[in-house]
Amino acid sequence: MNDEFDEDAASTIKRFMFVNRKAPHGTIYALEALEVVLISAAFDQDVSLAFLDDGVLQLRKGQDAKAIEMKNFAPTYRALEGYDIEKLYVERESLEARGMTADDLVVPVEVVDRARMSALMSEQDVIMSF
Amino acid sequence: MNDEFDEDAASTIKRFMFVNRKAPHGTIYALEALEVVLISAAFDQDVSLAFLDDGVLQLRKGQDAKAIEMKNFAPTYRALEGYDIEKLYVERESLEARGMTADDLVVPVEVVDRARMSALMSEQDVIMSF
Amino acid sequence: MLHTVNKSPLQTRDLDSCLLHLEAQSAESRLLLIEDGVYGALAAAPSATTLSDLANQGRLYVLGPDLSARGVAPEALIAGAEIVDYEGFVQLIVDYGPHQAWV
Amino acid sequence: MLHTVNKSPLQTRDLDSCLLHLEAQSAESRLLLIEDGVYGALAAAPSATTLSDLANQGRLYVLGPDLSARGVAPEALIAGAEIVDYEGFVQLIVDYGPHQAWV
Amino acid sequence: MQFAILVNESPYQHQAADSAYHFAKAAIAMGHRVPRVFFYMDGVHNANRLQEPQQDDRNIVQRWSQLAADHDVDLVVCVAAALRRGVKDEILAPGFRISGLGQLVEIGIEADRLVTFGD
Amino acid sequence: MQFAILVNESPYQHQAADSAYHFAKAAIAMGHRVPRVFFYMDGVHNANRLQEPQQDDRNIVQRWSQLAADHDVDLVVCVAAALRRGVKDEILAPGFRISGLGQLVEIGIEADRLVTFGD
Repeated sequence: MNDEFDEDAASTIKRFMFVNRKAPHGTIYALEALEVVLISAAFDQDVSLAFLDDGVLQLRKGQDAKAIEMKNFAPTYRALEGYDIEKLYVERESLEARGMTADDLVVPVEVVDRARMSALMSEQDVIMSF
Repeated sequence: MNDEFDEDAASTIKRFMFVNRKAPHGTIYALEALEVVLISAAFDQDVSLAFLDDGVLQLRKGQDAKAIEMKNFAPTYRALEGYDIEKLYVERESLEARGMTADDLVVPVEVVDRARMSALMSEQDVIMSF
Repeated sequence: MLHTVNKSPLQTRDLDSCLLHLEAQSAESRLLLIEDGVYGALAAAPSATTLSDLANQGRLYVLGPDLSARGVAPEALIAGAEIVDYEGFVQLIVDYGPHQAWV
Repeated sequence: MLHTVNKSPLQTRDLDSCLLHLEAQSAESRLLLIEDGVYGALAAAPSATTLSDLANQGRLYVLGPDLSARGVAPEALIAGAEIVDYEGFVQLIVDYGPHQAWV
Repeated sequence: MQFAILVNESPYQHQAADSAYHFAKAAIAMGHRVPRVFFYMDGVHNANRLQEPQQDDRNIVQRWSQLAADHDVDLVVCVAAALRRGVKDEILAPGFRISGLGQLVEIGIEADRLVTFGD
Repeated sequence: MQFAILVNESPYQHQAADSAYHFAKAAIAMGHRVPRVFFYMDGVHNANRLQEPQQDDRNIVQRWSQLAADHDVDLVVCVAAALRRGVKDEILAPGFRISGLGQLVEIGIEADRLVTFGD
């Protein structure tokens, strides 16, 4: 890693993980996290998304935020593939605690157990927690 | 209670309870709750304060908020008596879960058990929850 | 009185605390789950057992628009939970108020 | 990596979740309690048992200014928890970063 | 009935302001009155007229202003909380006014119910 | 070392802005650099120059402006988050500028560490 803030820095490829741990709609965290993820696609980094704890609820099928006059952003997770963001990790234990399986989610994801999720976290260069 | 919004309403005496359930300093809830309590003294209502869950930490002795450049408002609880606000109820179970007793608090309070706290809540006309 | 809980019980302990206090109150007190609090009524949630008693007594309500927003179907809820809309929320406060928000 | 928890474990489940993940990581990961998270290090808190293991391994830190602000004396903490100031916080990120905030 | 409403969180970040609005609208639709909504703590940010949400999102401040205009709802912003946070007359949306905390206690006394929305 | 800092909550309501400030100050005092602080979500309210806290309280916005002036810290406010919440150039404090989310990702790449403060 660079100790100097030089121009070459922008060409470094880093492992970026966006960690999502909050339910959608009650707070804006899920929505604004997704906005950063979309922007990050333009920077050609090694981007992944982690969903654990209540964060797995962001991907739940059948969300109709219009019922409370809010933006329905869940379908946007399906657009990530088009931005070459394909690493979506969802924690198995978090799904189970909420009675959910991968079939309940709006996008195909990689379901990982907690130990694997912990390992993935520790392999990152940059973690943005929302 | 009045169904009409008439001028007599201001002369009604109501039982007001301010419910404090959050720790101090991490959020402003405790401080701004106390500001409402002080104002309420001018209205000659039947005012009480309830401290439960992390709210009991607001009354903890020895707080030095200057360590994080914040306002040290804990001493203000001692000023409440001068405003004739004397009903401070603190939940015993909440103190115990934090290893505290009435001796650890900045003001004399009435320590009540959870059942009594629940009963007090249900006797109020107006509850402000912070 | 009418209690509301607006946090997911899998994220915070507000629902736990509310329920402990509600149990000590008369049958006239009611609980309405709103915002992220509606996840508490999922039959699969750890809170289901405690909430079931309340639901069986007809004292548990869940805000429908918040369920829809979150993709929680009525079938996923514990038995006996009554779904209300915002007008139902208002009526609960009319019938059972004062309001205690477990924010 | 350096984990921070800023919520009281008596109010939210963030510390619980952090600890479950930290256990699965190498001994190079560290935990720093900040803001309302510092209450987690109270010897009397329900989190004390789990945190003690970490403290015994020299992997648990608590932000001193946040302790002082809240009136928590060092003697009230579980054994082995190391108190640091903001410069200590910075040094932990230098030594163990990246930073994962369990917000 | 008369409902007083207290909002303690900022718009968009938390759902509190949305829930409060939908509650107020429903109460009025049922024939009740909402004499006052009091904005306290970060709730004062609800009064900022400079807000420009995206086209496909709701406009929280405009919704409040419209409610005030249509149904004579008094939208009061706490002066102490607002000063601390930089919400002043020069950026205040129509229908809002800045006043003291006494307005909250007063409406708590006068209304039949006080309903709180926070985090 | 270079520390990038992300602030996701409003001043006064949450301690996040305070913690971020004290962290930045300590890092600089130790000889590190803080090239950029990025204000996102309700963190954008940190940039509002109209803030007037009470005399005996800290002035969060002035502290940031001073830090920027003294140590060349780039204080960037996310444009999308700011528009939604009514934080615009006309109320921006000295040292702050409004720009895109790309500035957050960019500094995440360029700095040695990214430190997050939220709720």
